[in-house]
Amino acid sequence: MTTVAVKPATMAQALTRAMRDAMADDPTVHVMGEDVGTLGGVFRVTDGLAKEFGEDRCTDTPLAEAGILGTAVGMAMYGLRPVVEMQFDAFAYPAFEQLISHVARMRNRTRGKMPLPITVRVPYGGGIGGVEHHSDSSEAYYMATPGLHVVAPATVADAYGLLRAAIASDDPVVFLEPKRLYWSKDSWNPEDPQTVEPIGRAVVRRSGRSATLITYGPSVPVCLEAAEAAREEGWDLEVVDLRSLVPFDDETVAASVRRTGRAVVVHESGGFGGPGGEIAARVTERCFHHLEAPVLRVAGFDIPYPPPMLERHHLPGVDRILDAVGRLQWEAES
Amino acid sequence: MTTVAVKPATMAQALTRAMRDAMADDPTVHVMGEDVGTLGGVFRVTDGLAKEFGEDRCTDTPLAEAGILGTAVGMAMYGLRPVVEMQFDAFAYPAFEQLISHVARMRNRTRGKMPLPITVRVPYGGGIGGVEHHSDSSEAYYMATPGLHVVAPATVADAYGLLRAAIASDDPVVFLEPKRLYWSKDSWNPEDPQTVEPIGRAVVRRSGRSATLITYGPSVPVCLEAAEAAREEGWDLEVVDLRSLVPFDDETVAASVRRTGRAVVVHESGGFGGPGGEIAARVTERCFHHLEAPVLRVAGFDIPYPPPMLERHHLPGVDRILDAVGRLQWEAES
Amino acid sequence: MTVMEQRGAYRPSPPPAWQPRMDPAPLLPDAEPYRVLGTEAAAKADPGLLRRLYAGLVRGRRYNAQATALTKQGRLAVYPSSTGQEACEIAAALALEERDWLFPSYRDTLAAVARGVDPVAALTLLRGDWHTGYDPHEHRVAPLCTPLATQLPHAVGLAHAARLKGDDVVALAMVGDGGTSEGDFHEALNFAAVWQAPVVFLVQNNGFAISVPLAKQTAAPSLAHKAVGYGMPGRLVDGNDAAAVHEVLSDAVRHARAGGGPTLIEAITYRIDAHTNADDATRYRGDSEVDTWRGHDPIALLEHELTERGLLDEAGKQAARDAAEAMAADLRERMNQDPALDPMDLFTHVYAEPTPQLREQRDQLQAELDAESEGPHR
Amino acid sequence: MTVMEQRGAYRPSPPPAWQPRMDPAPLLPDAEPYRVLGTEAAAKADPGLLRRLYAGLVRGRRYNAQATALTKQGRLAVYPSSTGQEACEIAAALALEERDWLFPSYRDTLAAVARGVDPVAALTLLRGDWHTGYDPHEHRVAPLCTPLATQLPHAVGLAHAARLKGDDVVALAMVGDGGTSEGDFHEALNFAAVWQAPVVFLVQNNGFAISVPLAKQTAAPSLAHKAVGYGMPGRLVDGNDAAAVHEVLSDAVRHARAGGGPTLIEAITYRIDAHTNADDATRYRGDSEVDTWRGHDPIALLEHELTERGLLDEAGKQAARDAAEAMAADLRERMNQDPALDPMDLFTHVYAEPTPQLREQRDQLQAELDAESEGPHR
Ligand SMILES: Cc1ncc(C[n+]2csc(CCOP(=O)(O)OP(=O)(O)O)c2C)c(N)n1
Ligand SMILES: Cc1ncc(C[n+]2csc(CCOP(=O)(O)OP(=O)(O)O)c2C)c(N)n1
Ligand SMILES: [Mg+2]
Ligand SMILES: [Mg+2]
Repeated sequence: MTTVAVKPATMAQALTRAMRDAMADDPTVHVMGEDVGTLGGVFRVTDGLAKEFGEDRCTDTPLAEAGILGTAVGMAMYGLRPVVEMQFDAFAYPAFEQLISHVARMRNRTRGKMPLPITVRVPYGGGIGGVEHHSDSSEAYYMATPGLHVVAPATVADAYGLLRAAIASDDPVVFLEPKRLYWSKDSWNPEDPQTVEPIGRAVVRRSGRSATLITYGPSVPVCLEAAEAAREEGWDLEVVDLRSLVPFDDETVAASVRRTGRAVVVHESGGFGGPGGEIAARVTERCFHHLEAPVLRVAGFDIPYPPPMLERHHLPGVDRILDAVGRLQWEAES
Repeated sequence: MTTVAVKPATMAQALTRAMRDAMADDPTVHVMGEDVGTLGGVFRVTDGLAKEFGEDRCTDTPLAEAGILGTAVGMAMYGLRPVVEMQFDAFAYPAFEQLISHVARMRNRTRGKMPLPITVRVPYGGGIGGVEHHSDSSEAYYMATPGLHVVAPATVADAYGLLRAAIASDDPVVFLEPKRLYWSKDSWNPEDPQTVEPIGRAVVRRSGRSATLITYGPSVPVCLEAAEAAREEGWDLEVVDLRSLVPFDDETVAASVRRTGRAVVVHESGGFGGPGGEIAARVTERCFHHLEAPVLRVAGFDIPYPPPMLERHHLPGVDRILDAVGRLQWEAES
Repeated sequence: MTVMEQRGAYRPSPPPAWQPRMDPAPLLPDAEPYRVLGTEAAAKADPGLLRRLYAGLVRGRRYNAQATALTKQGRLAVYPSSTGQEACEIAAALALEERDWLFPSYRDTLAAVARGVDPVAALTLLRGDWHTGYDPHEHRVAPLCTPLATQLPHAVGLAHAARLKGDDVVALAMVGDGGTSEGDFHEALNFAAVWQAPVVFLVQNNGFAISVPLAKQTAAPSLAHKAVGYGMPGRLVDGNDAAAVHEVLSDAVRHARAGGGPTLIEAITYRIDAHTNADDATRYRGDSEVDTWRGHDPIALLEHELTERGLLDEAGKQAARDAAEAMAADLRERMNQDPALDPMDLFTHVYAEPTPQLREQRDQLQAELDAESEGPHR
Repeated sequence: MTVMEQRGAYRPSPPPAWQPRMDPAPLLPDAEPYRVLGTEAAAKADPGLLRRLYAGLVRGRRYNAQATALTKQGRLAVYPSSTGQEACEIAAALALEERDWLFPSYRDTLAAVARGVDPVAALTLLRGDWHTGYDPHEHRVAPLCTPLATQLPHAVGLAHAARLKGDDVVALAMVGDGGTSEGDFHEALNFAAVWQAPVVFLVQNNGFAISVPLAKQTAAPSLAHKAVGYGMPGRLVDGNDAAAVHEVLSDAVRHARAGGGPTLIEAITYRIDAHTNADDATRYRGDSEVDTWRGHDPIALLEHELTERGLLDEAGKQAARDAAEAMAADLRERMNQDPALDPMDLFTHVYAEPTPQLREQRDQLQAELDAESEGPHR
C-alpha cells in the first residue's frame, strides 16, 4: 500500500468512504433509499456507490419510507446488511412503525434467532437554512425505544469509524448525521482510516476543571467554541462528546462530572422530553454529592423547528451556553 | 333535572359519558376510528355513540391509522372537532408522521390561522395480559413533540373531566387512557359530572411529609398503595398525580418537593429517555437546595414490553417503589 | 421572441410516454372467483393433493377448536380462530416448497403449523409466554405478525434478497381484507412490482375487520383489482375451495419462482368464529350470515368431492379425525403444562450485548428475585 | 357425525359475494392521454377559457423564472420550479369554484397564486420567513405541503366534512408521481372512495421524483390505473394541454360536487427545470429528453391553438407578457425587502395559550434580545 499524506476531508466524504469500504469488505452490505443511486443522495453522501457496486447494491427505491425500512427488514432476515438512508429527519417518520414495532424488537421477539443488522442513516438537525421538516432533531424518539442503538458523530474521523461500527453491528443502529457538519473538514487520511470505533464510548474532547459540558453531534463544535470563550470568564470547561446516546457511557460522563462538580447538557433538540432530561437525571443520580449546582440544560426551545430566518434564535449558541455556565452557582464555591 | 344518587362507575363509562356529553353539547364533535361504531370499540368506550348520534358522528373508518388521523386533520380544517381512537398504543405508530408533522404543527405553521382541535385517544400501557404491541407506554414520543398536549387520567372523575377538556381544547391533545384502569370503579355521579378540569394542573392525591412520589396515569394507584405500605416503614409519602405531562405543572410539583426534600418519579414507561428523566431534571433544577437526595426514578425496564407471563417483573410495583424510597439517603437526615 | 420561438416548434402530438403501453386486461381478475370443487376442473385435480389438503383441513379445524377451548380454560391468553378459513391456511402452506418463506399474520397459526412449526410453539405468542416461540429460520416462517400489513414489506425484502443472491426462493405473505387499507400494503405491493420480487400476496377476505364490514373498508370491485395499480396480476379465488386456492397459489408461486414477479390473490372466505375469543360477534353480524357460510364450508366442499370420486370412505375420514384428535390431545397435554420462563431473559436479547444500563437493570431484578426467594414478601 | 353433517349440506355454488358485482371497465383510464389542443375537440373549447388559461400560463412561467432568479440573488432560500408544468397548475386553479379548496404540494405555488394567494405570501415558506405566509381560509388554499402525500388525507377529510355539513364544496389535492408510492396516497384514496368524498386527486406525473425515474417508481400500466383498486374512475390526460387538463378536472369536480365521489387524474407532464435550484438535473437526465419535452411545451401548444383560431394576435401576446412582467416586477420589488420577523413569534402559536414552560422560554429569549440590543455582543 502506498502512503498517502494526511489530507483534509469533509464529514460527508468520510461517510461515503465508510459505506464504500464496508461494501467492499462485505458483499452483504446494501445501501438503499431515495435518490441514493444515480444522484448519489441529495447530500451526495452515497456518491459513486451505485457506480462502483451496481444498482443492486446501492438502490434507488420507490418513494416510501415505511416500504424502504420494511423491505430492509426482510433483506436483513435473509442475511443482508441494509444501510438505509432517510432523506431528511422528518421524512423518517413514515417509517416509525416499522422502526419501533419491528426493527427495534425483532431480535428480542425471536429470542436472538432473528437479529436485524440494519443501519438507518438520518441526516438530522438544523442550522442549514432548511425549510420546514428539514431540520428536526428526532433523537428523543429513538432514545426512548429499547432495541435501537443511537449514534451521532461530531468529527470527520468519528463519522467514518462510527458508521463502520454501525454497519458491522449485529443490531439496528439509528445513525444521526449532523447535516450542518457534512461540510466540516478535518485532516484525516482516507487511505488509512481510523480503526472502527466501538459504539458506546464517550470521549473527552477538551479537558477542563471548572465544569463539564455534556454534548453530542452538531453541538460539539459549539461547545468547544464556548469552552474557548469561557476562558475569558475564567472558566476552564471540559467537553464530553457522547458519540452515542444508546448505549450511554455513564462511566466517562460521571467521571468527568465528579471531577468538575458542575455540568451543563447541551443539545439542539427541544429541551422538554429531550435527551437532556435523561442525561441530567442520570448524572445527578450518580454524582449527587459531587454536584455544586443542579445539572443545567441548554437546548432548543420547545417549539416546532423554526423557519430559517429565525433559527439562530432557537439554536443553542455560545452565549446561551455561557449564560448557563454562569448560573452554576459559583458563589457556592467561595 | 332529577337528583340521582352518587353511584360507582368505571373509568370506561366515564370516558363514554364524556364523549356523549361533548357530542350532545357540540354538533361539531365527531368520533372516528376502527370499530368505534357498531361494536362500540374493542374496550366498549364508544358504546352507544353511533346509535345515539348516527354513523356520521361516530364512524367506523377503514383500517389505516395515518388515514384516520390525516382525514381528521382535514375535518378539523373545516371546523369539526374530531375525537380519534387509536385502537391500541402501538397501533398509533402508523399515524406518527401525521401527528408530528401536521397535527402538532398546523397552528404554528399558519400562525394561529388553522388550529387543529383534535383529540387522539390512545388506550395505553400494560398490566392487562395483552400480547405484543398491546401494552406500550408511548408517552415519551408525544412529550418530546411541541404542539401536543399530553394528558393521562388516573381517576374516574378525571377521566370525564379531562376528556371533556381535551375535546373542548382548541389544540390537539394526545389523551392516554390507562387500559388497566378502564374497569377501575369510583363513586361518581354520572348525572352531575365534575366540571371540566383545566388541562395542566397536577393534584396532590395524598399529602405526606417524608418524600414525594411524582406519577401519573396507571401508576397513581400503585403509588397510593406504596404510600400506605410505607407507613409501616415510618415514611409519610406525598403522592402527586401529574394528570398532564404537557403542560407540566412545575408549581405543584416543585412546591411538594420543596416541602418534602425528597422525590421519586414513578412510571410504567421505560426509564431511559422516558418521562422520568425530564421530570427528575426539572425538579432538580428547581429544588436543588431543598433536596436531601437525588430524585430517583422507578420505571419500566429499558426493554420492549415483555410478554404477559413476565410483565409483573417489568411493571413498577410497590416493592420497587419502596426500595427507591429507601435509597433516598435517610441517614443524611440525622 | 414569442414563447413559441423560445421553446421550439409546435408539435400537435401526444406527450412523450413515461410508461411503455401495457394492456391492463391480463392483470385484472375474473369477475367470478375461481373454483375447482363442484366444477369440471375438479376432475383434473391430483388425488394425492386433495387427500393431503383434506387431512390438513380436518387437522386445522381441530386445532382451532382445541385452541379456542384452551382460551376458555385460561391456558391461552387469546386465540384468533381461523375456523372457516382452513382452506386458505392449509393451501398456503402446501403451495410452498421447503426453501420458501411464509409471512403469516396473527390469524395464520394454522399455516405456520402446516409448514412444520410445532403446534405448541406456534401458540407461544398467544399464550403470553414469549413473543415468538419458534426459530423463524427452521421452517422459514416469519413470526406471527400483529401490526397489520407490516409483514408484507418484510416478505418483499426477503424475496428480493433471495433473488439477488440467486436463490429461487419465493415468499408468501398473508393479510386480511382490513389489512389491505394500511399504507404498508400499498408500499409492499409497489416495491414488489418495481423489483419484480418473487412474492405472492394472499388476502383472506373474510368480509370483516373485527366488526367492520368490507363495504366500509373498500369501494373497489374487488380487492384483487388493486393489483393492476401496481402492474401485477390480480386473482380472485373461492377461499373455501381448497383445491382452487392451492391451484391459484401454486400458479403464482411458480410464476414468481420463474422470475415473473409478484401476484395478488384475493380469497373470498369467512371466519365462522368471532374475531378472537374476546370478541362478541353478535354485535355486528347476524346468525343467518353465519349459516349461509356454514353452507359453503371448506371441509364439506372437499369431503364431498373426495367422496364422489371415491377417494375417501368412512375409514379415511376416521383416519383423518383420529390424526387430528391425536394432535389435539398432544396440544392439550402440553399446553396444560406451565411454561418455564426465566425473568432474566427479559434482558438477554434486547441487544446482541446488553448495554451497561441493561446490565444494571438485570442485576437489580436478580437481586429482587433473590430477596423474594429468600425471605417472605415485604 | 361427519363434518359434512355437522356443517350443513354441501352446496356446489360460488361463495357468497362480499362486493356487489361491478364492472371495472368504466373506472379504467383510456390507453392514450386525453388531449384537446391540436385535436378536433379543440374546436369546442370556450374561447374565454382558453384566453384565461393562456394568460395564466404566461404569468405562471414568468413567476417561475422570477422565483428562480430570486434564489440566485439569495432572496429566496429554495424554489421548486414548475416550469413546463404550468398547464396543470393553472388549470387546477381555474377548474375550482371559489368555495372549493386546493391542497397543493411544495411544487404548486403557481396553483396557489392562481387561486388568489398573494405571490409574495405564497413564497413565504420557501423564503424561510415563516412556514406559511397566508391564511389558508382566505382563498381556501391549504399550506404548501412538504411531507409527500400527507396532504391527500387532509383533502379527503375536508371534503368529507363539507359534505356532512351539506356544503357543496370540492377539494382538489395535488401530488407528484413519486408521492403516489407513499402509504398516505393509498389511505387517502381509499377513504375518499369509501366515504364517496367530493375530492379530486391530481397526479402530476413529470417522470421523476428528484432523480428517480418513473420506471423505478411503479410498474403499473399508468398511475391512473390505480383508481380501479379503490373503486373510483381513473383518468389520463396530457398534462401539457391546458384545455384538456381543465376539461378533465372540471368534469371530475362536477362529478364530485354532484355526489359522484372522487376521481384520480394522472397528468403526463415534465419539469423543465431541475428539482429545485439546489438540484443538478444533469446527473440523472440527458439534454435530449429535455429538448423533446420543450417541443411539447404547454404555452406553445395553447398559443398555437389560439393563434390558429384567431383568438390571439401579437397585441394579445404582448398584453399577456406585459401583465406577467408587471407581476414579476412587483414580486421582485417586494421580495427585495427584508421581511420583518419577530423572534417572539416563535412562542406565540405553538398552542392557543403558551404553556408555563414556553412563557419561561419566551422571557429568556426576550432577556437575551434586550441584552443584545443594549450592550455589545459578549
Ligand atoms: C396497525 C394495526 N392497527 C390495528 C390493529 C388492531 N386489529 C387487530 S386485528 C384487526 C382487524 C383486522 O382485520 P383483517 O385484516 O380483515 O383480518 P382478520 O382479522 O379478518 O383476519 C385490527 C383492527 C392492528 N393489529 N394493527
Ligand atoms: C415523506 C417525504 N419523503 C421524502 C421527501 C423528500 N422529497 C422532496 S420532493 C421529493 C421527490 C418528489 O417527487 P414527486 O412526488 O414526483 O414530485 P415532483 O418533485 O416531481 O413534483 C422527495 C423525495 C419528502 N418531501 N417527504
Ligand atoms: Mg378480515
Ligand atoms: Mg415527479
